[in-house]
Formats: sequence, structure tokens, C-alpha cells
Amino acid sequence: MIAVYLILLIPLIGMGLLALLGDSPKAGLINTRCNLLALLAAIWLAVDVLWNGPQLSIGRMLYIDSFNVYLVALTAFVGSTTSIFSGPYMQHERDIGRLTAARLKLYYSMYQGFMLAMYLVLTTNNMGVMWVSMEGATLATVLLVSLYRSPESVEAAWKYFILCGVGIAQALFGTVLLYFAAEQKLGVGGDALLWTELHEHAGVLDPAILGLAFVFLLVGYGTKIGLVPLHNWLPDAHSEGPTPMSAILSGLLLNDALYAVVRCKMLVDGSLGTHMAGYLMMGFGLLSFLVAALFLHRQTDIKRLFSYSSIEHMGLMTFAFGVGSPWATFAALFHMTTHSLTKSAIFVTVGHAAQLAGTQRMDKIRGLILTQPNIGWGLLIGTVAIAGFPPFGVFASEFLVLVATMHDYPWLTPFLLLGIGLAFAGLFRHIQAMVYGEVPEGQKPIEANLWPVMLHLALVLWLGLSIPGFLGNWFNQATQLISGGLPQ
Amino acid sequence: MAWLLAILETLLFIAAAPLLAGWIKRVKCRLQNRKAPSLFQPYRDLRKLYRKQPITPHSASWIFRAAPYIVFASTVLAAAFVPLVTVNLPTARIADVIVLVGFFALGRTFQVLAGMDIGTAFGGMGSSREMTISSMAEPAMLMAVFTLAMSAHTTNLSQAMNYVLDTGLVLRPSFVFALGGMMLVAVAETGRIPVDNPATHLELTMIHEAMILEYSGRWLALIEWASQIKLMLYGVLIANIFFPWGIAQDFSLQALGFGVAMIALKLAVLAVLLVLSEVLFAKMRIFRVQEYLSFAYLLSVLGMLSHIILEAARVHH
Amino acid sequence: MSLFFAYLSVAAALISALTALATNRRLALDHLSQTLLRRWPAIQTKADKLLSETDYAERHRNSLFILLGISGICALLAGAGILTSNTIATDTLPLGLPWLHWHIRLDPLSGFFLCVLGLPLIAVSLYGPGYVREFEHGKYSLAVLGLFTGLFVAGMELVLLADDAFVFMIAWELMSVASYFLVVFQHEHAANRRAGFLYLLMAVIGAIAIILAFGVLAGFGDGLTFDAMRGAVLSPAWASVAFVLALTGFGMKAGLVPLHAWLPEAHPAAPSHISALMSGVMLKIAVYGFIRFGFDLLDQIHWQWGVVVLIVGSASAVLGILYALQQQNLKRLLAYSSVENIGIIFTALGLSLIFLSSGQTELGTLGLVAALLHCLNHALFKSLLFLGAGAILHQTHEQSLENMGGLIHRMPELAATFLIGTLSIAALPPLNGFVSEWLIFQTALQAGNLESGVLRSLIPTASAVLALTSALAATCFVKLYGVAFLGLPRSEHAAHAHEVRHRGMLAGPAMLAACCVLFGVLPTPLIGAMGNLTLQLTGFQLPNTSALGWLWLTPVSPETAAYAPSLVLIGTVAVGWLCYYLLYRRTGLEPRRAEPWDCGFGGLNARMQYTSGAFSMPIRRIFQPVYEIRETIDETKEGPAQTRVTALRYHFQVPDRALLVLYEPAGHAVLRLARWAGGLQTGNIRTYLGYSFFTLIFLLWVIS
Amino acid sequence: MSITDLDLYGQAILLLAGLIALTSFLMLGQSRLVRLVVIFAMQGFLLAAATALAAGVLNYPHLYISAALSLVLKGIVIPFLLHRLIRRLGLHRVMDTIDHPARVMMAGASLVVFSYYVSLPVVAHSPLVTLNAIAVSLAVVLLGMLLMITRRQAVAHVVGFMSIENGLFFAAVVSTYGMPMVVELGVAFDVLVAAVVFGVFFFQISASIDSLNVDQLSKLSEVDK
Repeated sequence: MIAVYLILLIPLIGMGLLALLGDSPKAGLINTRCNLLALLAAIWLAVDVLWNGPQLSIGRMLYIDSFNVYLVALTAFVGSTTSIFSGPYMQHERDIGRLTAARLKLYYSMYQGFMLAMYLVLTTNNMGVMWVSMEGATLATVLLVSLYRSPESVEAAWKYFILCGVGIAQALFGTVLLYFAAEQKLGVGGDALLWTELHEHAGVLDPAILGLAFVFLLVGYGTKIGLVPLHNWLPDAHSEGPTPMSAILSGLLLNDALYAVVRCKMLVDGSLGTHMAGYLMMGFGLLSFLVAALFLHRQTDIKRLFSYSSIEHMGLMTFAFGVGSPWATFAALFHMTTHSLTKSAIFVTVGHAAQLAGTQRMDKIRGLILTQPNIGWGLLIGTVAIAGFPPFGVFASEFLVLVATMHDYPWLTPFLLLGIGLAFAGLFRHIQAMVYGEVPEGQKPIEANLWPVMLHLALVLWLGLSIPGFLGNWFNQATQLISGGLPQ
Repeated sequence: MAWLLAILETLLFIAAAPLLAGWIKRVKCRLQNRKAPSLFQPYRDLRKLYRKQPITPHSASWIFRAAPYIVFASTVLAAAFVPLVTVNLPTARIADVIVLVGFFALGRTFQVLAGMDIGTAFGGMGSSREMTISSMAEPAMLMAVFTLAMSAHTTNLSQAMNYVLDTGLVLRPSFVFALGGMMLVAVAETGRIPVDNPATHLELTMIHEAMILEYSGRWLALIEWASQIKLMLYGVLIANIFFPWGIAQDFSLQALGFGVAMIALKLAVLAVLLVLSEVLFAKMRIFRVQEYLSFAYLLSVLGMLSHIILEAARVHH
Repeated sequence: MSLFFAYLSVAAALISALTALATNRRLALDHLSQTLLRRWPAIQTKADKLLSETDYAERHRNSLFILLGISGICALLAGAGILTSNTIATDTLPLGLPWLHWHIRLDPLSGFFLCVLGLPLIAVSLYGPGYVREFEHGKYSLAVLGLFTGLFVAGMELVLLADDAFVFMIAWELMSVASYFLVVFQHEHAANRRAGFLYLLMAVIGAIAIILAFGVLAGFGDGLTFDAMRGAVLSPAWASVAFVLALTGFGMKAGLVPLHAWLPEAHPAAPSHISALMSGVMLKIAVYGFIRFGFDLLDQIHWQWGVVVLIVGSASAVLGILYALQQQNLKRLLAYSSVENIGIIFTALGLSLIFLSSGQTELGTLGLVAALLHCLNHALFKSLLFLGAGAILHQTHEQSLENMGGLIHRMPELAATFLIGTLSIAALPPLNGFVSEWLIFQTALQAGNLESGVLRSLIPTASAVLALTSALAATCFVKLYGVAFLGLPRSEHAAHAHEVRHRGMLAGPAMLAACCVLFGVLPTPLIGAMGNLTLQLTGFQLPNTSALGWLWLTPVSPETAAYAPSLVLIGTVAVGWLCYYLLYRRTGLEPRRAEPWDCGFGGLNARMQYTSGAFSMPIRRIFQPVYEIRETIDETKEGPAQTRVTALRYHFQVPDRALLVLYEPAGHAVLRLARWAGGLQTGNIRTYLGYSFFTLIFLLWVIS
Repeated sequence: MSITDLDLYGQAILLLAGLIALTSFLMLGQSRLVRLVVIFAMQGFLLAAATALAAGVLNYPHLYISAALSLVLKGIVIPFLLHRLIRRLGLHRVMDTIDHPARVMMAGASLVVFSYYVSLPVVAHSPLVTLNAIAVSLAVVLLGMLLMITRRQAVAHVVGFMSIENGLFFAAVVSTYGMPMVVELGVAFDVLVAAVVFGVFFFQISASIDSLNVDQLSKLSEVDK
């Protein structure tokens, strides 16, 4: 259990530390070190949970089961690899004078603050605290979005702040209702918001109230997932902030918001006994999937492009969780992993590509493979992976989603087919043009540290070819937990 | 014995082909009130050509020199498959009517390649037209023979003839259509009026002649002879498939003799019909030929369908 | 044993892929060997010799293709082994999902297609080293080419070995994506990029259709393994859904009209030995998928399916060849002719489905055998032709027929092998293309045995179309050979071309040509070898063809039809030689060289001969309704007031109808939709708040 | 049961609920930013009063803390900060009029009805009549959003956002006598930080578009021009 406290403590210390000396050239290293330490702790925790099963902390404030422990590990991993990339990247940004020392301090401390919030969202057992830390994540990142102080970035940050704030407020209303329903049965006091308690007594809670609560929770956390039509902040925030932050936003924040929604769904399903929550999620998921796929076709900014692709994939996951059969749930969990690995890798590559071309406008970026093969191929392979081509892992989850949907809701498969086709076309028409072709004037190679990318892609490849036993166990246990059945 | 007979029959076929050509010329002259050459004029022409020294253009490749032999060989082989005076010969088993069509195609292909080999405008023109016409005539021919094959449940020619002989004279609408189609195709494939005119060297009208323009000497002889055999082949096909009566079903001498007489008679009659049509009709423009051939195609397909719908509808297996 | 060979072939392909990464990495490798092999000086010296500066590049290049060749040989061995020994080898690899490991299975069907893959692959491995040399110093890296070639081959082999939907799709997509990278290999040409994009997009959609088709079976058979799917019991409606999805998916890869649009774009774009593999082998893999799904996995067959397949197949056949006739780009022409041949194969499959569904097992089997045989034949001669086209490209750097001509004088050996390919694809006896078409006709002619009059009248119509197709095919390829190899050279490049130097570049096509002749002359053993296969799929084995001795091919019965290609060949040769002997040897008149007569017109030059466009003009006129012909005539005028026309130039294009009617409108529709979607992102925060506000209101209203 | 047979506490709560709803309406109609902030402060006071009342009558001591929190934060600190910002940025004269006041008011009224209709099933299962106040708090939340949708000034958006928070607090108080302490504190902390961040943003925005009119923040649009 100590591991959990470590995981929460390390970023806290790191935040303080970096708030002080975030402008020193060592800052990047410190940041990386903190994340690596957290990663170690996370692995320790994972092994612990794998052997000893779910665990409750003293005071039942923290709860670790197979569902969130692998998300913790994933968060720690992506956090560390991204921080490895962020060090030189931010240094380069400072060298070209886009950033001042104060802002670097802000950036690094908020990086840790964000990680803290993420870990808290995942590990807490208290729905209220989950809400608080989710809001905390917004607050931590909102100032990073406007880090460059350009009009666009300020605008993006403002929208991010207001929309997520309002959204999350609705989630709080949902939490209140949840508490209200629980405390009628479990009595007044802190227990009534503990997820374990709620899940245990889900059967006796008042379905009417929980139904209402879920609507608020879905709209609230859904805003953070970036479900259409609550998504509008997402592309702006991703495209205007510094690239490492885009990577962790779309690699981690979206995942954890989805995690929150799924936790709520588990409660609501237990209470309602109907599939209402599932239908809502499927509806939102499918809508996001299709609309985002359409948006891909119109993009001119490379980071915007990939943020829309994030929306699309979150939509697919939400849809899969909504379908709720073991196959679909397994697929969704697996997709969470592969997507955040791949997408963060892509954002890293994109960051380099943008630095190399000196712009984020895609029509200015051409012939990457000829300019700097490793960046070009990184981007191309990453896109191939995210577009769901085997042997990369994303394919396995898309495959399972399709099969499961064909199994349970065959009439929805045409939409999936359409969506995947549209999304692929929208993504690839841009990427192909950037990667191949003639090299434009003044596009010169830069020195880039691409091994986080290679690591991520290699992992995704490995996962696509074979899922190692312990990971398979996690997925199976989590699937069991969420869908109440094992896939076979 | 059977094999020997088969070879003899083939030889007879080859030998008789120029005679048929001579006969056709003769009848035609008569109908046009011209003085006719002797029946054996074609043989004399061939002999004369053999004696002459052939000429190869500079730009000719080995295809130009090999083509006459291949054309001739494939035509002779085709002739070997077709029962002339008697059925049930072993050669008929080697290949069926589809292979026969295939062999026509083989010969034509090399003729056309030879036509393009020199790189003259006329060669290309002839080749292009030849292939165009054949690509419409061949399916029509196939359809026509398929009609027969489907009612006889075989593509083997001698089996089919046996079938017709055994069932006796039945008025099959399908056969009527098929016969029509077959005749039209025969006219087109053997390059007769109204599709092509074997007697012309007028640049813009020739088809077959344009391809073999550069040939001379023995090569020309081979090609001429091959086309005479081809003409006779079509005649024999029409005669023996649709009117097989008189063809020998056993190898007794008088049966064979009677068979020879009958086929000679049938061919003579067919030749007269051909000549009549040649005298009555004028050669048509190249782009009218497609209508002519698609009509043949239509006839054959109609034959097939009428077989399916009118005749075999009550067949149960 | 066979399975071992199969694994070996996959492994060899993968190793070749990895080896490719070592291009221009000599120093790194050298360093590696220095560090690793310090202990074993003996090996180290060998390694040093291997990695020595001198012609490292060539050794490396050869090693890539040697590995591919090994892969091909192993595939051939595995296939032959499983075909002859009547067994089914299965295996499970500890890969894939935790609850679904990779199921591997090698049965006669996959064995046959392993052979179909193996032969062209061996030829390519002979041909490759000479061909790719020109990429050595270009801007395109050989590593990419070798890597994805290896992956491509491995993917195709894995598709054949797959025994569950998951590994099947992985292998399938691996095949698609690897071949995409090969299509865009020369990516500086915008056309190649467009082709690659279209190809990959359609591959994605097709793959989803296949996944969904598997999904239906998996749903009813609850399980993703093929065994579970075989057990699935479907209602006719669902079975039809699955079948249509599969037909769409596999048809898209195989290039059935109207899903063929990618094919004529992608095949010319790839390097020629890859085009050979794509056209010769990959399309057959798609056919394999369709057979596996329709004949093996689906439990019962409905005659309507057969009708659909028959119609689609015939349409593809005739349209494919009609478009091929109008192409001036050599490789494009070949690609369209692939559409035609795939159409022929599916026609045969349609016949087979119809007969099987109406209980005529032996005829169904006959159709199936015909289809499979045509798969093999097309694999052989199409690869041969693409390799030949590659050699021409390599020597003349000309893509367009209009710039070739007279090559038979410059490249006689290539011309000879190419001629064999031409004759067999034109379905002329006694070569292999003719055998399979003969069998298809024989199948079609048995339509009389069917109960339903509709089918009985439909099938002959289809065979009429088939007849037309084969006649047009002959025209098309006569044109191709005549324009490219015969006549006078139409361009400088063609005039100064010379025979390929690298012997392998001739050996590859020659080997395939030999196979064409062999299988054309002795098809009987081949068909006999398919006995186990048909036994497994249809539960019937063609009556042993030796009713008249093994020389004869008598698919139904000796009375119905017999064909003895070998005797035919002997007869032809005998007669031909006889004439030659009598007329040449005896008379002994040497031919005299002279100017062509040409009806007395003198001064013959290359521009007077018929061009490819001119040759196919009559067909263009006759089949006007099928085409969308765009002709332009530009005149150069001179003299006062530009009145006197001194020169005319005639251009024509025949764009693909499918692109104009289906694909472009679809693209525009997507863009319109996207514009509409863009309207959501107004940029005004108050609108966004409005979205979330009304979403909330709406949901609350829904709930209560 | 009707209001007549409620005890004094219940009546008081309902009264306060009514007043809070009224303040929301006033904000909705108010076009001067300074007054807007003042009304917002009033709402904070009312909220604090309601919380304290609940704490006193039902003696939940921890509710005193949250009462104090909301008094300090919502009643004093945040309004004060906002007021200073308005002065600093010279916005005290800016009129932020809404286009169709009548319609907006109608919409607000119908929102109240709607939220009552929505909260019916919730209320149905509970003896506490004060629960009817949940409808009011939901209404306050929705009215807050409506306020943000109708106003162009960033300050108004902040006020709307905060009044949504008020609505949430009020819901927590009347339905569940407050959330667990840790949550209360966490939420309060978030609100505080949010207020600070808002302050930062005002300067950044006015620096970038030298006004606080959010309609001018529309560079990141994807509509075809």
C-alpha cells in the first residue's frame, strides 16, 4: 500500500521542487527523475495488486483494483517518456526565446501538479475527491495552454477553462445527487461517497436519482473526454499549448475522464438494472466518432488534426464501453492503452516535425522522409498504427469492437464502417502529403531525441502481436469487473 | 487402322481444299457471265508460288518467317479434328469444337502478328480489322456450336453428329438459329463478300489481303492454301453438323465411298449458295460489319436460349 | 513436415525483410561482428570476408532475393506436400490475445495457394537482383523496398496459414499495408501517391467488410476460430449478409468491377517485380479468402449467391478487357487485364456455387477446379508479363506502348518468353490459359442439368460473355505484342534498347514461361492433385481423368468432351516441321532481303505504322456506349490568317467510368459533409456553452 | 403538505431558496457589471445564511465551516476581487446588454419550471419538504449557464460560473446537509484557485484583445469564411 502513497507523494514534492528551480537547466532532468520514480512506484503497486488483489487504504480514501492500477501504470509510463521528450523540447523553446524563466517554472511545476491530479483521480475511492482532482487537473493545465501568450493560445486557454469548468460543475451536481441517493440508504457521513460502498449497495440505491445523476456526470466528465458536442475546447487546447502538454493531455487526461465515467456507469448499471447508461454512452461515442472523423478532413494545423483523431478514438472507446459486452469492454480497455501510447508518441514526433519545418501548418510541411528519415518514418508508422493497421495494437481493439458490435448491435456496424473509413481518409490524406514528396525550401534536419517514440511504437507493436500474461490478466480482471464476464 | 484412316481423311481434306476454291471461282464466273478458269487453277497457282523465291523485308523478324508454317499447321490440325467422310475417328477425340475454335484463333494470331511485323501501315490496318472482326465472330461461332453441344450433351464433334443422326430429322428452332449464325460467321471468318473481298487489293477495303501483303513465294502459297482449307473447314462444319446424313458411321468401303460423294455434294451446294450471296450483295463498309456480326451473335444466342427455353425445358436429371 | 516448410517460408520472408535493414549499414555490422565475435576468430574472419568493402552491396542485394527464393521454394514444397498427402496440419502459436492464440492450419486449399504463391515468388527472386540495382544509388532507399517486400510476402503466406479470424485479419492487413508502402515507393511522383492513397483507403474499407463478415459468423458460432465458425448455423438472411460482406471485402482486394478502381492505379505505380507479385499473387490471395469463406466456412450455399457472383464476374471480365484494350501504358493494360482474369475466375466460382447449391456436386467441383486452375495460370502468365514489362521499362525507360516497337530485334530472348506469356493469356491452345477456359466452358455447357429454367438460360448468356471476353483478350494481347515488339521502333529509347544483361532477369520469366507450356500441355496430373482439395471442400473428387489415359483431359466423361493437349502439340509441331522440311529444305530457295513492297508506297518510316490507339480504334467505335472517350485534335496552322493546317495531332483518353460515376461523387459528398461539420466549430464560446446547455437539457428531458 | 404546516426552519429555507432564485434572475437581467457583482455577493450571503441556518437548526457543526467558507469566498473575497479587476480594467462603465431581455426572462422562467419537473422523481422519495429547494438549486445552475450564454463580457462569465457553484452548494446543503468535509474543502480550494486563475486570464485577454468581450475571441474557428 505504501506504493500508492509514494505515487501521490512524489509528484507533490516534485511540484514544490520545480516551483522553486523550474528555470534551472536541470529542471528537465528533475522532472524526468520524479516521473521515473513515480513509474517505479507504479510498477511496484501493479505487481502488488497483481499478486494480492484489490486494496483499500487506511480510511478507505484510496482504492486500487485491477481496473485503475493498469491506468496508473500507463499514466506513469506515458508521463515519464513524455517528460524525457519535454526536457530538450522546452530547452529548445527557451533557446529560441518563446519562453521566459518564470513560465518554465510554471510549466514544470504544473507538469507535476497535473500528474498528481491524474494519480489522485485514478486512485481515490471517493467520488467527491475524484471530482476535486479532476477540476484540479483542469486548473493545472489551463495556464500551460496559454503558456506562449499568443492571442490564439490565450483564447484557447480561456475556452478550455470556461467550458471544462462549467462542464465539471455539472459533474459536481451529479456527485451531489449520488451522495443524496446514497446517504438515504447508507446514512449521513463520509462513507456515502466511497465508490466501494456505492458499488456494494448499488442495488438498493434509488434508480430515479441515479439516472438523473448519471446524466450530469456524463455531461460533466464527458466534456473532459471531449465527446461531441461538448468537445469544442479540445482541439484548441491541444493545438495551442506546448507539445509535451498536448501529448499528456490526449494521452492521459482523456483516459482518466473516461475512467471516471466508466466508474459511474458501473454504479448506475448496478442500480438501474437497465442498459440506459450504456445507450447514452453508445450514442455519444458514435456521434463523436463520426463527427470527429469528418472534422479530420478540414484541418490545416497538424496538432489540431491529431487532437481530432483523439476525439475520434475516445468516441470509439466510449462506444465500446457502452456496448458493454466482455469483448467490447476488453477492446475498450486495450484501446485505452494502445491509443495513449501511440498518440503520445505521435505528438512527440509531431512536435519535432513542427520544429523542423518551423510551422504547424500542414501545407508547409512536405517531404519529411527525405529531410529527416527518422521523423518522417516515425510520423508515418505512428499514423499507420493509430489508423488501426496490424500488427500494431490499435488494430486488435478495433477488430474486437467491430466483432462485438456485429454480435450485439449489427445495425450500428455501417456507422462504424463509415466512421473508420472517413477517419482513415481524413488522417492519411494529410500525413501522406507531409511525409512524402519533394522537400520545400529551408526545411533542414534538427537534432531530435526519438527514442520515446520508438519505445512507444515498439510497445504497441508488441501488444499487437501478443499481450504478455500479466497484462492479459489485468485486462481480463478489469473486464470481469466492468462487464461481469470474461471474453473468450 | 483407324489412325491411318484419320490421316488419310486429313490428307484428302488438304488436297481437296483448292479444288473447292476452284469450284467457287468457276461458279462465280459463270454467274457473272465471265469465262471461267479451269477447276484446277488453284493447284497451278500454288505450284507456281512454290517455285518462286520468297522475299523478306528488312524489318521482318523470325515471326514473319515462322507465321506461314504455324498458320498452315494449325489449320491442318483443325482439319484433322473435323469428321469429313466418317465419324468415330480417333482424331475427333483429341480435341473438341472449342479446341477447334482455339486453333482458328491460334492461326489468326500469328497471321496478325506477321502483319504487324513489318511495320507497314497496311499490315497494321489489316491486323486491326482482322482482330476486330474475329473478336466479334468468334463468340458468335462459339455460341452456335454450344447450341449444338448443349442439345447433344457433348462438345465432341463426332459424338454430336452421331447424336443428330440417331435422333433423326427434328425441326429444332435452336438449330435453325445456330445454322444462320454459323453461316454468317463462316462468311466473315473466311473473308468473303460482304465482309471482305479476297480478290481486291484496293487499299482501303482489304482486310485479309492487307495482312499478307508482304508475303511471297512458298510462304504466300502456304497462307493461301491454309485459307482455302479454312474455307472448306467451315463448309464441312456446316454441312456435317446440321446435315450429317450420308456421313459414314462405320469404316466399310461403300460407306466411306458414299460419305465422300455426299460431302462433295453438300460442299458443292454450299459453295453455290455462297457464290449466290457474293454475287447478290455488295461489300459493306468496315463499320457496318459490326452490325452484321452482332446479328450473327444475336442469332446464335437466340439459338442457345431457344434450346434452353423451348426444347430442354422438360428435361429432368 | 509440410507445416515446417510453411513456417520456414514465412521465416525466410521475414528474415529477408530484416536483412534489408542492413542496406548501407556495412560499417555498423562490421563493428558489431568485431565486438561480438572477438572470441571466435574463425567465424570472425568469415564475417569480415562477408562484410568486406568490395561489392558488399551486391552480396547484400542478392542475399535479400535468395532468402525470398528460399521462401518461395519452401512454400512450394509445403503446398505440394499437403496436396499430395491427404492430411490437415494444425498448430497454435502463443501469440495474439490472451484468450485467443494464433491458430494455424495448413490444408489442401491453402496448400494449393501456397504453390500459386511459390512459383511466381521464385521467378521474382531470380529477377529481382538485376532489376533493383537501378535503385541502388537513387534517392529511394533499397532498405524500404526490401523490408516491405519481405513483409508483404510473409503477410500473404500467413493469410494462407491463418485458422482464426484474428490472425487472418492481421496477416491480411499486413499484406495490404506492406504493399501500400511498395506502391508509394517512388513517392516523388504525385500519381504514385494518389494511387497509394486510393489503394490503402479501399484496403481499409474492404478489410472492415471482411471483419464484419467474420463478425456475423463469430456471433452465431460464438468463437473467432474458423472451427467455431464452421459450426455456426445461420438463418439464410444472416448467411446472405455475411456472404455479401465477404464478397465486397474480398472482391475489393481482388478487383471486381466496380470495386476495382485502385487496381489499375496501384499496379503500374509499384516497381515491376512487385506489380508481378501484386497482380499475380495478391489477387489470388483474395480469391483464396473468398473460397475459404464461401465454400468452407459458410455452412450452406444459396443459388442466389451464385447468380450474384456470376453476374459480377462476367461484368468484371468483359469490362476489364474492354478497358485494357484502350490503355496505352503497358503496365496499366496488364492491370486491367488482371481485372478481366479475376472476372473469369469469379464467373467459374459463380457457376460452381450455382451447381453446388442445386445439388450437382460433381459439376460444382468442376467449376471450382476450373477456377483454381485459372488462378494458377493467371498467376503464372501475369507475373511473367509484368516481369517482362519491367525488363522493357528497365531497358527503355518507356511506359507507353506508343514509344515502343521493334523490340524483338533488340531483345530477342525476352521477346520469345514474352510471346509465350502473350499466347497463354490470350487463351490459345496448347498453352495453359486455354485449358482453364476450356474447363469453364465445359462447366457452363452442363447448365442443361439444372432444374430452374432461369438459371439454365442465365448461364449460357454468361458463357456468351465469356466467349466475347476471350476473343477480346486475344485482340488486346496481339495488339500489345505487335505494337511493343514488332514493327519499327517508335522512339529513340526503343531504337537503342538492348537485351537485359543480368541473366536472372531472363531466367525468371523463362521459368514462368516453361511452367505455362508445361501446365498447358500436361494439365491432367495437376487436376488430379486437386483431388484432396475438392474432396475437402465439396466432398467430391473429379472422376480420375485417365478414362482415355493420362494424356487426355476428360472432366465430365470421355463422351462429353475430351482434349489431349500434348497430342495436339505434337501434331502441330509435326505438321509445321513437315512443311518446313518439304518446302524449305527441299526447294532450298534462300529468301531474299528487300524493302517492303507496301503496295508500292516507298519511304516507309515508323510514324506510318499503326499505333496502339489506332489498332484499338474499331473496338472503341463499336463499344462506344461502354466508354467515356475524350478525344482532342489539335491543329498547327500556318500561312496567312492561319488558314493552312500543316499538322494534326490526335489525343484520346478513356477514363474509368467507375471513377467518374462512383468514386469522385463520393469524395465530393464527404467534403460537403465535412464543411457542414466544420460549421459546428464556430469559434464563439457562447455557442459552445449553448451546445453543452442544450445537451444537458435534452438529456434531462430524455431521462424524465 | 403545504408550507403552512412546516416548521419555521423549513419556511425559512424555502424563503431563502426563493431569494437565491430571485438573485439569479436579477443577475440575468442586470446589464451593469458592477451591479452584477454586487448581486452576486448578495447571493453569496444568502447561501451562507441558508447553510448557517441548516447548521444551527439541525446542528451539523461541519456545516458552520462550509457556511463560513461560502461567506468568505462567495460573499466577500471573490466579489471584492472582481470589483477591483473591473475598476482596474476600467470596465465599470461598460454596458453588457443582452439582445432580447424579454425572451431571456421567459427562458429563465421556463427553466425554473423545467428544473422542477426534472427534480420531481428525486423529491418523490423523500420526506423532507426542503427538498423542493433542489429544484431551485438546479434552476440556479441552469440560470447561471443561461447567463453565460447571453453575456459577452468575460466578467459576466465568471459571475455566471460562480453562481453555478452557488447553486451546487445550495443543492448540497438542502439535500444532503453538505458534502463530506474533505470534499467541501477541496471544492472551496478549487473555487479559490479558479478565482485567481480568472484574474490572471483577465489580464492576458485584455492584453491580447484589449477588451474583455469574448465574442472577439473567435480566431480558432473552422467555419469557411
